[in-house]
Amino acid sequence: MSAFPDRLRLSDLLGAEICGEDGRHVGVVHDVVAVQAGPLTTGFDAALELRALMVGPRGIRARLGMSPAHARGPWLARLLALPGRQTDPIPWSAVTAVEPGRIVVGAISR
Amino acid sequence: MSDPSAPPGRELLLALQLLDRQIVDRHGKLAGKVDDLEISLPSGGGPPVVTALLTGRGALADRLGGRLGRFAAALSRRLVAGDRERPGRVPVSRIADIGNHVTVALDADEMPTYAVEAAVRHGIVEHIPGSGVKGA
Amino acid sequence: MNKVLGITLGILTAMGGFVDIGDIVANSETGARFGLGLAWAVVVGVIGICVFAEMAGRVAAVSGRPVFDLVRERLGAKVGLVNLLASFFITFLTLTAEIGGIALALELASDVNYLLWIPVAGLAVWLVIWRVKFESMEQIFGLMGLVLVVMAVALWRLGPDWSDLAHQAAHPAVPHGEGHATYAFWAIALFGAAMTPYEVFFFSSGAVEEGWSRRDLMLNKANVFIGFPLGGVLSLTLMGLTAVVFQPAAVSVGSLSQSALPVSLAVGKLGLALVIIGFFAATFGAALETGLSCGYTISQYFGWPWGKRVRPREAARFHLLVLVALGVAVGVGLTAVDPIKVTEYSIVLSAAALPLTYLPILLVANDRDYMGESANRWLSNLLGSVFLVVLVVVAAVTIPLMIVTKAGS
Amino acid sequence: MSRVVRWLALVAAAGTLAGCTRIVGPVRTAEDYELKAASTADAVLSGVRTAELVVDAADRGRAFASYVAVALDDAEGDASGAAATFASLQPPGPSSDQLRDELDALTSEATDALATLRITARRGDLDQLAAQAEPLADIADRLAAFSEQHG
Repeated sequence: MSAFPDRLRLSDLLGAEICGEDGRHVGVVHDVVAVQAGPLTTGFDAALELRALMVGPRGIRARLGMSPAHARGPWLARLLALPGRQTDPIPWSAVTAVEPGRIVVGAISR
Repeated sequence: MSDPSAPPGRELLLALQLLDRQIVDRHGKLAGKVDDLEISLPSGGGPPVVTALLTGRGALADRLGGRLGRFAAALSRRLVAGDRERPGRVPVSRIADIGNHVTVALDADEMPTYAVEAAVRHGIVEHIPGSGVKGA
Repeated sequence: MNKVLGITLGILTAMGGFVDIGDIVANSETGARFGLGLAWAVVVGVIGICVFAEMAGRVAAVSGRPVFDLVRERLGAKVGLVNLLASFFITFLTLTAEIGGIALALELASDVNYLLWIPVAGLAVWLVIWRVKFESMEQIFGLMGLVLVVMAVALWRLGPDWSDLAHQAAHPAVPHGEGHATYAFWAIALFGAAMTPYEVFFFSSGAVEEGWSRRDLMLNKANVFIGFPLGGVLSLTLMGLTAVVFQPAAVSVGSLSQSALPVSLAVGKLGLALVIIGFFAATFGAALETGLSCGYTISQYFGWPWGKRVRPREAARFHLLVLVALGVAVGVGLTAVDPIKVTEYSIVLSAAALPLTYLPILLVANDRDYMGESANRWLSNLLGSVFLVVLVVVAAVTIPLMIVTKAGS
Repeated sequence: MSRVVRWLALVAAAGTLAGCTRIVGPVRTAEDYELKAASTADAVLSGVRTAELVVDAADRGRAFASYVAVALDDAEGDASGAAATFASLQPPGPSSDQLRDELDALTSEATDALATLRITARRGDLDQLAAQAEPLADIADRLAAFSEQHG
């Protein structure tokens, strides 16, 4: 995990473009899955580990920074909530580099 | 949020279930919003982890970006005393529970966003008679 | 005991929220101009606000989170902020109109120019928000507004041709000499007056203020399905009064004094006094709601402590917001801008901005994580979707219609 | 992103601005002018009819003095406001001048009568209103006829 800034913000990941090592556009980060690796109150910081990236099309939704496409409700409301088609999450282990606005992912076993 | 005291390994969607959520202090008092999350690489290797909630002090402004963001950033710089470089940080270890809102094991006045609230309270509101009394 | 008092939240929301200066102006003007030809717009508005407020109240009761807290979460910070700015501007415009309404009502009772009453009204509203408890605020103005029932007595005493009125309402038609665009504009004005966003900001924040929980869901329904229809009936009564008295005489309504005239003619001095008190209570109640909503919207977006259940010093920025909003509203009022005109713009712009806050509530009300088994069932979703379409269409046509008809003139 | 936000803000601002400034188109043709005259007559008629109703209420002891004074003041305000707006319009051609004079005479007759009523009401002499309001009926009929003829 060489090319990873020592500190960044969730907003740097959200909406960032995901592309393969060959530069192929895969999609845009809609959300980040984390797992509570230990009870929150034990005091050590390793509680919330990043596990995967929720990927979706570039779409209006990502550009507007709207929360991900988990719109639930009548089909009309979901339509107007501009949800993007959700592809399978990409495991964090596949990420090889994180640059400003871009995330490079290695071979994904698809 | 079916079961807040779920065993470790509980999955969380950071943008949907943590970002922009209301922060509540240990006494139930409202204490700002999760404006962003700080993610760092643990020194011992392994996947990156969320190390802190970012709240107040222009954290939201940075995230908005564009003209709206710059406007908000300028506004918050004028309002907030103290160092502006570091946004307000609440280490993850201080989080007590993540549910409809995020409960932190802190008092509201220990929170970074408290500076402006205190400024308005001492500067203006407390000078108005009856500010310490709940409605009759 | 709190449950019975809870009922008054609905009554105040209806009284203050529903029968406010926007409804008094819109229903008086349309009654004189179109008879009961636009009654349907009020009915649609009432059903709409019932659907919207019931969902918002349920979401607030179950999740403890009022509207603007959720708008940011569901639409994201950016779209949420644009939504906040638009909703705050419209709520502030409505506050200015309500304070003008209070001043006009006091002018009717005193023959002292309304401009002199505007600062007095602003100060009185602030004092009540600052000192009076949430529940007692509801009861005082909620029940005081009930005197508007005198309008129904007036309509009955005028002995109109009820079948003709029913016919007008049942067969809406654009009277000759009126353009279709103007007819549509006033339909939106009535709809906007019936379904103003601040009512829902207030209602959902009120539910949190009163500490509602799942146990209060029935109370939520009672509040909504008693309060808002009550306001709707009173609005239609006012429309009937001006239709019966003014339309035949080709009188167009442009001032609050005209709105009170039919009651004076039909019931006399006592009736006149009661309707003026009713106008005062309704506009004062609405000024409280819009004043508080100015604080609620921004505080809930940024997560600041808000509301009246904490001591004022523990919600400093919230109370500062309310104070500044009231101060600027008084300032705008003192520029002698016609409060009736401000009202017309506020109700029409409200109609245009409704989808902004309606959509997130509809989404959250369906979110099982949040609502558990209190999530929307098929009926709420059916009505919810119908009104989503109505709101989007209204939002699309409002601004163009406003330009074409020069705001309905 | 800021493009979308800028667009949203632009639309909101334009709408509000357009809505707030009552775009009063210039009156060009005689026909427009005549229509404007008719609608002015309607507005003044509305003020006169309102005053008649208020005086009726006062005369039958159904309204108290402060309300009667304000209501008559409002009615006068509506009528004189409409008349003043029309008077400020430039008649497109000499053919419209005769129309303008006719309406001008009618509206000033109406606003004078309404002013008298408002002054009396402000003095609290409600019992004199009925007598002073007698000419209103005839003025109203002539205004209605004018509006019908030119509307």
